[in-house]
Amino acid sequence: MKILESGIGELFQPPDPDGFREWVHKHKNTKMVPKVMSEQEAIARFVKDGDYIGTELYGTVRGPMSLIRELVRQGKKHLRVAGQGIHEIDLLLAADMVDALDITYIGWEVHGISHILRRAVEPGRVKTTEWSNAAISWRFKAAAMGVPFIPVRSMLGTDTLKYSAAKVVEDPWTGKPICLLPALYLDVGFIHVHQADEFGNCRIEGISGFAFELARASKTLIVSTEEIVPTEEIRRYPERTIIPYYLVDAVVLAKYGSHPGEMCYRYWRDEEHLLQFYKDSADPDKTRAYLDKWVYGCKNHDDYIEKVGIERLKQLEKMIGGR
Amino acid sequence: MKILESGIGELFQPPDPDGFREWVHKHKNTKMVPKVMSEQEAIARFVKDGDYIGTELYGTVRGPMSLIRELVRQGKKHLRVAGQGIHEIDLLLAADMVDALDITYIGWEVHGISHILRRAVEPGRVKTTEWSNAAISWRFKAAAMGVPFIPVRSMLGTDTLKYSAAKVVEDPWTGKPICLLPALYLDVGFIHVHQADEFGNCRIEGISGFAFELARASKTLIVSTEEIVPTEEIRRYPERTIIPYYLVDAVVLAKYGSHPGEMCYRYWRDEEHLLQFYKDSADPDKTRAYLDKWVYGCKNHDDYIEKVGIERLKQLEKMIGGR
Amino acid sequence: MARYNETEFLICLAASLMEDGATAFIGTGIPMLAAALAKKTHAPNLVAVFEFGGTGASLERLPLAVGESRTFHKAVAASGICDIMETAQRGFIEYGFLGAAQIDMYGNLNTTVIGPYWPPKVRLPGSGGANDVGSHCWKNIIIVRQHDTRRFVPKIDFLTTPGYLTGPGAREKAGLPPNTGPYRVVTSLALLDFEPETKRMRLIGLNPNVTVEQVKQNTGFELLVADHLVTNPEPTDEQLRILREEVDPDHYYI
Amino acid sequence: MARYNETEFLICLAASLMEDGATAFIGTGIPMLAAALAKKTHAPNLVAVFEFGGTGASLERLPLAVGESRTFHKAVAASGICDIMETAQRGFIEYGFLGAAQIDMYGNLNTTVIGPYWPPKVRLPGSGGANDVGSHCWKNIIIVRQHDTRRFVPKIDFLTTPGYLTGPGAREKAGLPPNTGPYRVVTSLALLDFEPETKRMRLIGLNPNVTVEQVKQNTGFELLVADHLVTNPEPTDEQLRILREEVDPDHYYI
Repeated sequence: MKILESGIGELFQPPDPDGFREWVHKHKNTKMVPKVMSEQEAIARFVKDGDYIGTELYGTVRGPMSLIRELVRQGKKHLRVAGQGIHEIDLLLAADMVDALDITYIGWEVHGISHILRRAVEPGRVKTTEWSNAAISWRFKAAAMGVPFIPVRSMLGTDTLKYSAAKVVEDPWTGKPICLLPALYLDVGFIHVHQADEFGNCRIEGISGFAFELARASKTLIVSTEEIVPTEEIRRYPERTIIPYYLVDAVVLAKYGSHPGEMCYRYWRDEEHLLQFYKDSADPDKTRAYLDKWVYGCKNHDDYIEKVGIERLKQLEKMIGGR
Repeated sequence: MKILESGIGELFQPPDPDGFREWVHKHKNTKMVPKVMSEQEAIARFVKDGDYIGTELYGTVRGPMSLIRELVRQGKKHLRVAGQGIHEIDLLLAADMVDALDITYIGWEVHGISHILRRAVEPGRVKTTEWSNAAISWRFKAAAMGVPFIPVRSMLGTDTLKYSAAKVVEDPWTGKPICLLPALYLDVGFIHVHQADEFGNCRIEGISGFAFELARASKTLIVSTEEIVPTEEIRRYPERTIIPYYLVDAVVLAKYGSHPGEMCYRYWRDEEHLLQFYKDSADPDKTRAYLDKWVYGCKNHDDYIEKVGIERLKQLEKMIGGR
Repeated sequence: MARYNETEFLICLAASLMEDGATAFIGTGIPMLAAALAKKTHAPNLVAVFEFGGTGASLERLPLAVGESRTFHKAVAASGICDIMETAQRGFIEYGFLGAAQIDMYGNLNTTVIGPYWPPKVRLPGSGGANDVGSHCWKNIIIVRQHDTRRFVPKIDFLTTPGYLTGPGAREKAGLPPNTGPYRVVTSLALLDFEPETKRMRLIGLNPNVTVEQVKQNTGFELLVADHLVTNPEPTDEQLRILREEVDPDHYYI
Repeated sequence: MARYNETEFLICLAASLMEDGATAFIGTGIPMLAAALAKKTHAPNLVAVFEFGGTGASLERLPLAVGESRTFHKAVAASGICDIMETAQRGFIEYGFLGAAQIDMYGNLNTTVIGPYWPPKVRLPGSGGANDVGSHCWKNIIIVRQHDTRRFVPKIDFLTTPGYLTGPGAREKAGLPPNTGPYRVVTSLALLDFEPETKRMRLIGLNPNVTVEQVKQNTGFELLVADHLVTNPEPTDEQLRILREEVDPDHYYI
């Protein structure tokens, strides 16, 4: 099984299935114990400087924004980040908390490219390694399976592969070249869900993005939720549990936790807020002012929500599509 | 990436992702067209002698038993089968329709081993290659991903691997041995579901077994369903669709289609019927008599259901657990 | 004043390439508008697939992002990115839609950096799903709004998404699925395809009031020209009405 | 007449090995009864995991099969076999329960064939989930109802499920997860473990009225014997009542 090519990108988080198993055995609690806590406590207890972190889904769609804002407030440093996102990654980069990015896409979709990403990477301040969007999710999937790598047919023949840490090998069955992606295990994962019980059994409505994979790829998993439901409800429809309690270390109640992003069937994206941020983000001082007002200037998520204003949030609820 | 060991088992269905893609492109219809048909039509149109087939879940639990009985009635020959099951595989073996088995488990759980399997394999009539239960599902998962193989940590160090067609290689990242399983693509897959619309969008309640993977690993997929629901209902809760229509070639309405097995939240297993079959299966003549009465002796599934008797089925409905 | 602007023209041209009943991998921007327009006109059964899990959404309302709720509103399925990408990898997605900052004669695309890789002169968003779409979909349609020599270059700074790579057979040699690759390029000036033998970009249609010379002057590499050139159809009043009144009434994009 | 039969004894002994709040991979038969009994007695928070997707079922009613509805009745999650097996592969499942037709001194198990592989003298069901459980769970508990020299053999005909393979370090050398392997063997005669240095099977407890000689005579390989042997506890009246009246009132198994 010949290795035909090896990407020259730096592997920021080498795969270690045995290390993950030992960590799980030592730190994860398989007992159903209540895990509801404040975002302050969750971030303070579970995130360390230098950690490799990942978030799901992305900045304008079911993102764990209240957790990200708290992460910025607590000013964790030298983070390594799975760079798939928009607003959430911009905040971390703007606050100079990131040393390295496994990047697939950081941008504002139709609105344009990320000014903050440019200011972070073009001076050589933040290191990058390239991946496709599927590749990042498949790397989580490999970790979720508990194996060191996963074969895929993306990235072949491109600079995306050359500047990644993937390898191309000859498939022993077909003899054709195939790309192997190293599993991506997170020190801490962050996911915002529609419903969770106090033990961390979670449900997501609509598309699940890569929540299933990221939850299982995380050594520590912090979940924020729109609402906390009784465990009896979870047990009534066990097939709807996408994240079982034993994966979860903290459950943070955060209604409107995805704001300024949307939460399907609950509230629509705050397009005004997002566009204002994107406009301001072109200017370092205005970016700083945004952080001062919306992040550092808020004690916690409740404070942030008060600043956004309940009338505005009620409007956004009216604007979201139903079933 | 050294190959450390290669199983000596025969690979009955070599992986061919490109061949699968070409087949999909040529034969699958991405238009939403009605696919409701009788089990006779579905089996006659889509199953050929020599095909490699697989069924989900297994003989006493949400098995596509009405489709299997029709398959036996039509007497397809020289089948190669993913051998994970009980009653369904016993029927195919008893009717001498199988040449080769990728076997993980064929038996009657607490009741004992399969007499019919013994009569098929011990004289050397049916060839076998060994796999673990996870391995068979992971082989479907690899096919569902569209890749030729998948790395796992099962089967290592055992005769189960030696008599399989798996390979052990050195992981290029950790340097440790890891098992590679060849993807298992089915010519025809059979799944019984709780609800489907006329186009083949399917829902399953409770555990999903390996339905997600098998559906995506099948060149042709025949689905039987307890009930047909309007597409509006499917579109109202799109996250509940486990099998999208484009994977499906035939939708067969088969209420009580899993009998004598159970269908969760619908009806309980017919333990009397199952035990009688298991007892009879020890004797070739009695096995034949069972086939004559319950398979060949029934024109179709409706006829079978009539023979079972609606009173009995209503009892089984009362015996199943609720939510 | 013109009956339509350039964006509207591109949307209508892209929409015309969408086949009724086909599966199409839809990205943000023009592809979304084109898909919504196509569904409301000639292709009501178009199956829009979005990378984060939406399959077969109604597209009654225009999505603003590839993961947002309108990408799976009244969809037949709402799964996740792995399922969608694996569906493409298995060969179920006919059309892909891609954009680019740079494109070469083989339809290779750059959306990663301008200049050296690191540190770059300009850091672009990166591949996102583009590399996956370009690797797995059967026919990829590339939309480049400004057709000029800054975008149509002899050598792209970074090969983010595979076109025909170095030419005939190169995709297969790299391990990419056979018989896939770039299919059309839609630009502000023209419609282009890839000549079957050489896999090189070829001019096949001119937008209204555009000359061959103009296209050549704005293309940084030697462009093949088809024997018979068509003039790309102008949007009909009905297309424009539906686009403006039903697809994007808030003029979010147009 | 005896206060309990052999099956009841084995169920109660196996139940006593189940830890409150731990995850346990449960197979058909005695493990199911033991798990149900443990949940109704000393381990109400035992998390029963079943291979086809059930996690944390109430086990109010005894499952008859590893995939049937009672394995996920009032469960916290009902997923599929890949998710469960990958959860074990990631190291989340503490205990596994296994049976065997043959077992050797290193706890390697055979459930595939008696005689040569093909054609075999006796074709057994095959691995099923056993190989996976034996590969991935941290501590595996093996239940062998009849303790005799036909089952406890020097060399098993087929190594279906890994014990300690050829001895210390062999699992790791084969690529299996470190610090996993057989933990206890529960039989009609005794309770056994595996001596830490040599990984060889060792007698640590005798069932009531059983002698060391009896166990040795019924074991086809040289058996280590712990310095201090305990006598395995008899089922209490309360255990037997719950087992007979609540766990298996229909006497399906007992």
